[in-house]
Amino acid sequence: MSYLLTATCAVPAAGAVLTAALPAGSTEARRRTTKLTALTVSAVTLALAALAAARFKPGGARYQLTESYSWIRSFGISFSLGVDGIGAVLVLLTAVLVPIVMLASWHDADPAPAPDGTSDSATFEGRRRTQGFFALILAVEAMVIVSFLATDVFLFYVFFEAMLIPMYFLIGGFGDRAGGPEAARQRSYAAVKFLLYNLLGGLVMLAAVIGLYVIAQQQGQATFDLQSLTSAIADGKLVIDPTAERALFLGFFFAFAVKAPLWPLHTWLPNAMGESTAGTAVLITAVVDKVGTFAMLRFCLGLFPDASKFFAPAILVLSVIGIIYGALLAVGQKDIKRLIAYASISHFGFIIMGIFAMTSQGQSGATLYMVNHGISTAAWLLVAGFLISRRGSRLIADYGGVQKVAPVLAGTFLIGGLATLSLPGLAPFVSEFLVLVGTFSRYPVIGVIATFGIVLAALYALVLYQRTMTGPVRDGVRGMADLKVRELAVVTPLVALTIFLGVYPKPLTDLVNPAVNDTLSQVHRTDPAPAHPVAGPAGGEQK
Amino acid sequence: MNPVNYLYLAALLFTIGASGVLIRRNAIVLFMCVELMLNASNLALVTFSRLHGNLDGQIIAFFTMVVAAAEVVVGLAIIVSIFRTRHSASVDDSNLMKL
Amino acid sequence: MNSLIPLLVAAPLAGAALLLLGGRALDRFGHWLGTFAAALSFVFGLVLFFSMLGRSAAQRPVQEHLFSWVPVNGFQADVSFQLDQLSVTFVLLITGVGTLIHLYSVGYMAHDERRRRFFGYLNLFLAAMLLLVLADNYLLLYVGWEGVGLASYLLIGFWQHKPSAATAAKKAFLVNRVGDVGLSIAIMLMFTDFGNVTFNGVFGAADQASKSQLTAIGLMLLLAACGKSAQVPLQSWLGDAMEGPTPVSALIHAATMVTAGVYLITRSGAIFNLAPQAQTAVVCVGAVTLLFGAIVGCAKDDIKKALAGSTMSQIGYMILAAGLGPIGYVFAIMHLVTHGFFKAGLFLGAGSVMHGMDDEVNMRHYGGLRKLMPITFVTFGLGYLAIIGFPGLSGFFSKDKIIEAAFAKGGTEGWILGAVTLIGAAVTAFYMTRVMILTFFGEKRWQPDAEGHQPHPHESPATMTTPMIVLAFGSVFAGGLLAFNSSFLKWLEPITGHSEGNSPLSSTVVTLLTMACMLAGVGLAYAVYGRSPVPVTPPVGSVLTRAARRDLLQDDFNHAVLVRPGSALAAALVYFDSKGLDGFVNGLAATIGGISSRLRRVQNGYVRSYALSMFGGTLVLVATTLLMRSV
Amino acid sequence: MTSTGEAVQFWVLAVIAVGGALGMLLMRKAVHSALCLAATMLSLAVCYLAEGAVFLGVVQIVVYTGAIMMLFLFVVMLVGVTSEDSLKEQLKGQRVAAVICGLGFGVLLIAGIANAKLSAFTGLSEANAEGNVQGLARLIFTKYVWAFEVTGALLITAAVGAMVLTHREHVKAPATQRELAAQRVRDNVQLPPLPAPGVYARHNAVDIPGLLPDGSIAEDSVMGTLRERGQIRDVSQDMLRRMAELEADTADWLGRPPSARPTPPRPRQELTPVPGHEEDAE
Repeated sequence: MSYLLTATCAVPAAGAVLTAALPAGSTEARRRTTKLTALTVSAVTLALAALAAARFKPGGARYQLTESYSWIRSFGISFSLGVDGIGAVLVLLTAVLVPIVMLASWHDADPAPAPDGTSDSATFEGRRRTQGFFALILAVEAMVIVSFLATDVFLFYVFFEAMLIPMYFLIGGFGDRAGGPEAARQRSYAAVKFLLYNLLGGLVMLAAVIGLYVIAQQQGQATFDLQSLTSAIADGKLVIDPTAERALFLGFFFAFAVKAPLWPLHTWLPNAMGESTAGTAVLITAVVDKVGTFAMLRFCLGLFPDASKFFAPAILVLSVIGIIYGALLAVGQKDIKRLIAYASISHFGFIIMGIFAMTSQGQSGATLYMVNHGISTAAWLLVAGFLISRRGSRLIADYGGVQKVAPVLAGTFLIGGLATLSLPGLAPFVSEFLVLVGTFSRYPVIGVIATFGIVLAALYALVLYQRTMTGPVRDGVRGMADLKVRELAVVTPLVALTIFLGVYPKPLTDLVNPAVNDTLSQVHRTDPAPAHPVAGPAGGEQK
Repeated sequence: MNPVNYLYLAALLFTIGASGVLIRRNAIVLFMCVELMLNASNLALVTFSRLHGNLDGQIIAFFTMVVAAAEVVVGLAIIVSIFRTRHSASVDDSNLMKL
Repeated sequence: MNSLIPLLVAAPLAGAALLLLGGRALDRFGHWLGTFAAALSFVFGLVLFFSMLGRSAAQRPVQEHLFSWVPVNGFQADVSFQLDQLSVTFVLLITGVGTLIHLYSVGYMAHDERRRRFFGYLNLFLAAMLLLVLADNYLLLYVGWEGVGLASYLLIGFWQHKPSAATAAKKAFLVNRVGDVGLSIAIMLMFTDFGNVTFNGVFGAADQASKSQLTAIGLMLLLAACGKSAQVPLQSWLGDAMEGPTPVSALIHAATMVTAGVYLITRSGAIFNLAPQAQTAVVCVGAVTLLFGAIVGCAKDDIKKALAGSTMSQIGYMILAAGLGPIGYVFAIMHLVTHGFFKAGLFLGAGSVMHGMDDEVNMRHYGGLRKLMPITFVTFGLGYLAIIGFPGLSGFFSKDKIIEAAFAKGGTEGWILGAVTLIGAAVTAFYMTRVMILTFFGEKRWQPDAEGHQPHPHESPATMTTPMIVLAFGSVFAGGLLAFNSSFLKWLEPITGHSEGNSPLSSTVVTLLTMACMLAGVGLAYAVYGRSPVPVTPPVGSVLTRAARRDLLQDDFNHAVLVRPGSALAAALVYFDSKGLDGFVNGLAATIGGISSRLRRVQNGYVRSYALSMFGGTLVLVATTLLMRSV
Repeated sequence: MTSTGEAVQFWVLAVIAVGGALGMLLMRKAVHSALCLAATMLSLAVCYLAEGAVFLGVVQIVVYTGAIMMLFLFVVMLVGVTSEDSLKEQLKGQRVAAVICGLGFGVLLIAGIANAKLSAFTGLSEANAEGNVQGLARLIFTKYVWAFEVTGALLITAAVGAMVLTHREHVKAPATQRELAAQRVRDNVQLPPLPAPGVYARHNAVDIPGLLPDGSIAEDSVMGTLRERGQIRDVSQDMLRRMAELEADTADWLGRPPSARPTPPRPRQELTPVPGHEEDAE
């Protein structure tokens, strides 16, 4: 048994404690120490995650590098970690994004002058801001990684819920403080909304978790271990009554659908993303929300195969509504960050659609989508954050002609937008197309409707670009600085990854495909066969 | 005599202690009532130990005493510090829990 | 030798990457770097072309597999190229015309501070376009397809400080996106029907599929082609796309990108041949657009927009020919090639005129330029003769063949199509003559610009005139060369197939009819514009003229049917989201809050009161336990 | 069944214990409550001894009665000056509800015990075979060693906690004597030191206030605690009266006319010569 996975989640957790314990940031030098410590910890985490992904053998067992430590023995709860292909890519995504987010948020948590001109560096809260912010980010990273690695349902539940706490403080405690009391009120509203929505989902899931355990216990399978449960279900040792299975499925799914978020449970996302800092917004949409879609794939489908199939059409309809609805609302937004949030809702619709289409293309595509959406939205959002921090306004109408004064910023913003509208050659295209193909091959009508989402995506992405970046230079924009070195260091890896994964996604698909096939076999689904298959080896083998 | 009588005694003392907690307002007396409740339960534990013929009950009673000692130390310290700031030992004066 | 194929794409791609990422250090020589990349690609194309000439027809198509791109169980798409007679034709056209236009842009964009980026975009376009024609599967083709869309977006909006340019760029991309939906769905249909998206795979299995499936695929491909090639009903973007710099209009919106739809339909011939209904749809679209574009072209006073209408119309010809099936594929491509030469030449000429006239685009403000800009006049004139189908020039051979093919379709259909193409030829002659007369003949109608400077027309520098001269040569000789001994027919036939059809008219009759129509058009135009002075302000005109000036109300239609309801829907949904969904949740929260604020009074803050309730609770619990035990 | 001796002992102790408990509940003064509780605890200790829990019985006496109750008394001493409960109940219905709940709870508990099927009485003779203390030790250091260690930690924490809680944070450096003096001048409250207590050589006890020049008492001269308790012994008038009596006696004895006698003390409000001066004069 190796300790690699434990190390991968323990390092950021320990780093969070360490960062929080560092001396208060009353001076620039101390704050710098804090930030560098946090950055180093996240870099070490990235290295560990990369090592784990490298050690993972795509052809081998579904879960590898497994570790298990007894935790609450009387209920069969253990601290079990294991990584499969889907988990591996998502852990990598998290580990890649966190240092980037930190770098992007470098000055977001500095003690800033209050609206009345006084600096808050004198107060205790002001002095510990920097430590708090970076420690919270590391805490989120640790919890998300555990969620991606947990092979114990209860363990997963605990961390799925626990990550709300640091997120709550990140959203509510760190925003644009220049906005005055009204902004603070909005921020606290957003944080509470985020917490309440997700707590509600989590509580419903807790009931389902307990229900699952009770049913399993009655049939002599008193365990929370995912692999034991799924194999028992597959072998017929654990037979859940259809009604109960559906109820349990809904319990799990509700929590994940709130987190993901799926229409109509999405309304917390625009508030949370709009009011928080750009870095936090990236954490929300690119990392934390992915736990929801990931869990649908791993838990909903693995534990409740029949119920998943039963509810799949309904969920597909909701997700396709989400795609169109999110895109239309994005078109109608006046606020840059809210626009991106609604775009994300549309994208989450695609991901969920891919998962519940139950084809290997759809699910591989959905998994890739999680990664690609994370990277590309992070790029878009962070550049938007840089833009907003320069002008101090989130309203689209306050911008115009930025391209003229800050061409690099505009260029990266455009690339982010193009990635969001799934331009072929950039990463999101591969995943979006796979999702569409996968859905279309089983549910043609839904696939076609969803395809029209790409027109709307072009509309909101390009309208945003046009209104902010092109046209005559507006007054507030004149003299705006282009991207600085630190900001370039944030954007460059994201853009490079977006392009690389668009051209050569094979490393990811190789990791993901076996896990997806395993998931599909759990739900007893096979891809629909083509009506008139081409004889001979498929595609591209011709000499 | 049946040793169960000790249990009745314990029950009686416990009830008196509990009522005391509800009725008295002086924090110190209130605290004494809590001690009485603890003592009552100790008596019950010792009696159980005797009924069952093993010493585990006494052990638990022993631990209860230790914990009670710790509790008294901290509790009295709290009372003293509250008295210092509020110049009163009445629990009714500290209703800051109200929103 | 085959390893050169990826280099075809790689050369301009590397050029684009260097130019866009290189920074200001490249400002001084970046334009030459871009031109070099294009030329390099052209040289590679030539090498590959000659090596292909050396092989027998059966061995000419080659494939070059680079790497597996999207491997997911049943769905396999690779980065893999296919070079056959069809694609090499395109490669030569794209890189050849592309190189010339790069050269032209060196002069045209000389005073633009962002010239380096312009060349980066041009190179990016070349790479994407080459990828489009070299892909051996539909998904990779899709990459090129959207890649050219992106390049077109960037180049139309190159002068981003002008809101009109930014809007036009966005519009072009959006309308193309609608077409892309078609291509996406077509690929999905292919995958569900055949489990494969490679050309070889799909075409090989096409004959097993049902007609309805193939028709669906064909219609979706047609939708894609309509978007990219500006065919009705997705034509509205092309006129606005003229906001871009003129070399862009010449390269992308005349010679190459807009013809991608023709390529797509020709390439997918195996599907269309088995889906006659889809073919009918293609022909209808082509025929309608042919007339539509021509009418719009007659009414525009903006020289570039007039040429854009003409492009639309000429591509209508090609689409129509492609829709005719094996009768027309070869001629569609042939017209595409010749059109590439003369239309690019015409646009470059227009650019040269604008260059000399201080970026004036209104033809009513030109006049009498033939003496002042002799090279431009001659090259433009040769292009003009080519497009109207003057005997012996390029357009004559290719357009004549299409008209013949239209008649050869046979039956009523054939007569209708033949008539439409003939009318089209007449209208083409009319509006091109109009452009010619308004620009180069007649008296000077020059207008001072906003600051009151009178324009001083002058001939353009050599970097601009050289490409124009080369293209003029192409306009003159390309058609003859291709038609000579049916060499082009023989060249392409192994790929596209060919059948003669059964024309009710002999080819001589068709040629004579075409000549007559052309002369009628020229004559009418001369009668209207050549014999009397042209008013500087346009007359009100008939209803049709006014409609044509507004692009036959296409924008008004789109605005009324799509844009306005769409934005109303978005606004309504925003309201619904905040007041409906969120309002519901917030209302729930407010209700709970109200209840709790009442319940809160129980919490009086007295610790003894809390203790009492705890004690009461314990009481209840003990009582319940005892009762349960006794039961 | 137990021996009769134990039964007798039980009934005696039970009465004492319940009586003590009720006393604690009903006494108004905290000191009295504490003493009642001590009585209850002592009787419980004897019960433990009778039940064979020798060690616990001793611990009960030493720890509870000896340490904890003393701690209570200390605290009562510290804060208990005003620790008398007023009889007025502020919470509406609290007392009635508490009594009802208490009665109900007691009845329920007793009923519960009465209904319980208690296992046969085993007795501790076997468990205590090697001695009660040894038996307990064996358990504590084997089976319960972890809990034992944890309680150790708990006690330490509690001790530290108590120190922290009662420790007063010095927010700023304590003022020096000079600063205090300066502050006093600024405040202009009491410039010189407070007057010393005590009058005359006979009355220098702390509870006797010094007298002001006008003969009234200087309350400042008595310490605050005594003042608060009202334990000030005002002897000024007393002394004057006795002085006057003495003068009168002397006059009688000398046969002086009444007119030559000194005047008896007037009410305090009026200005009177300072008695000391008179004495000095003599």
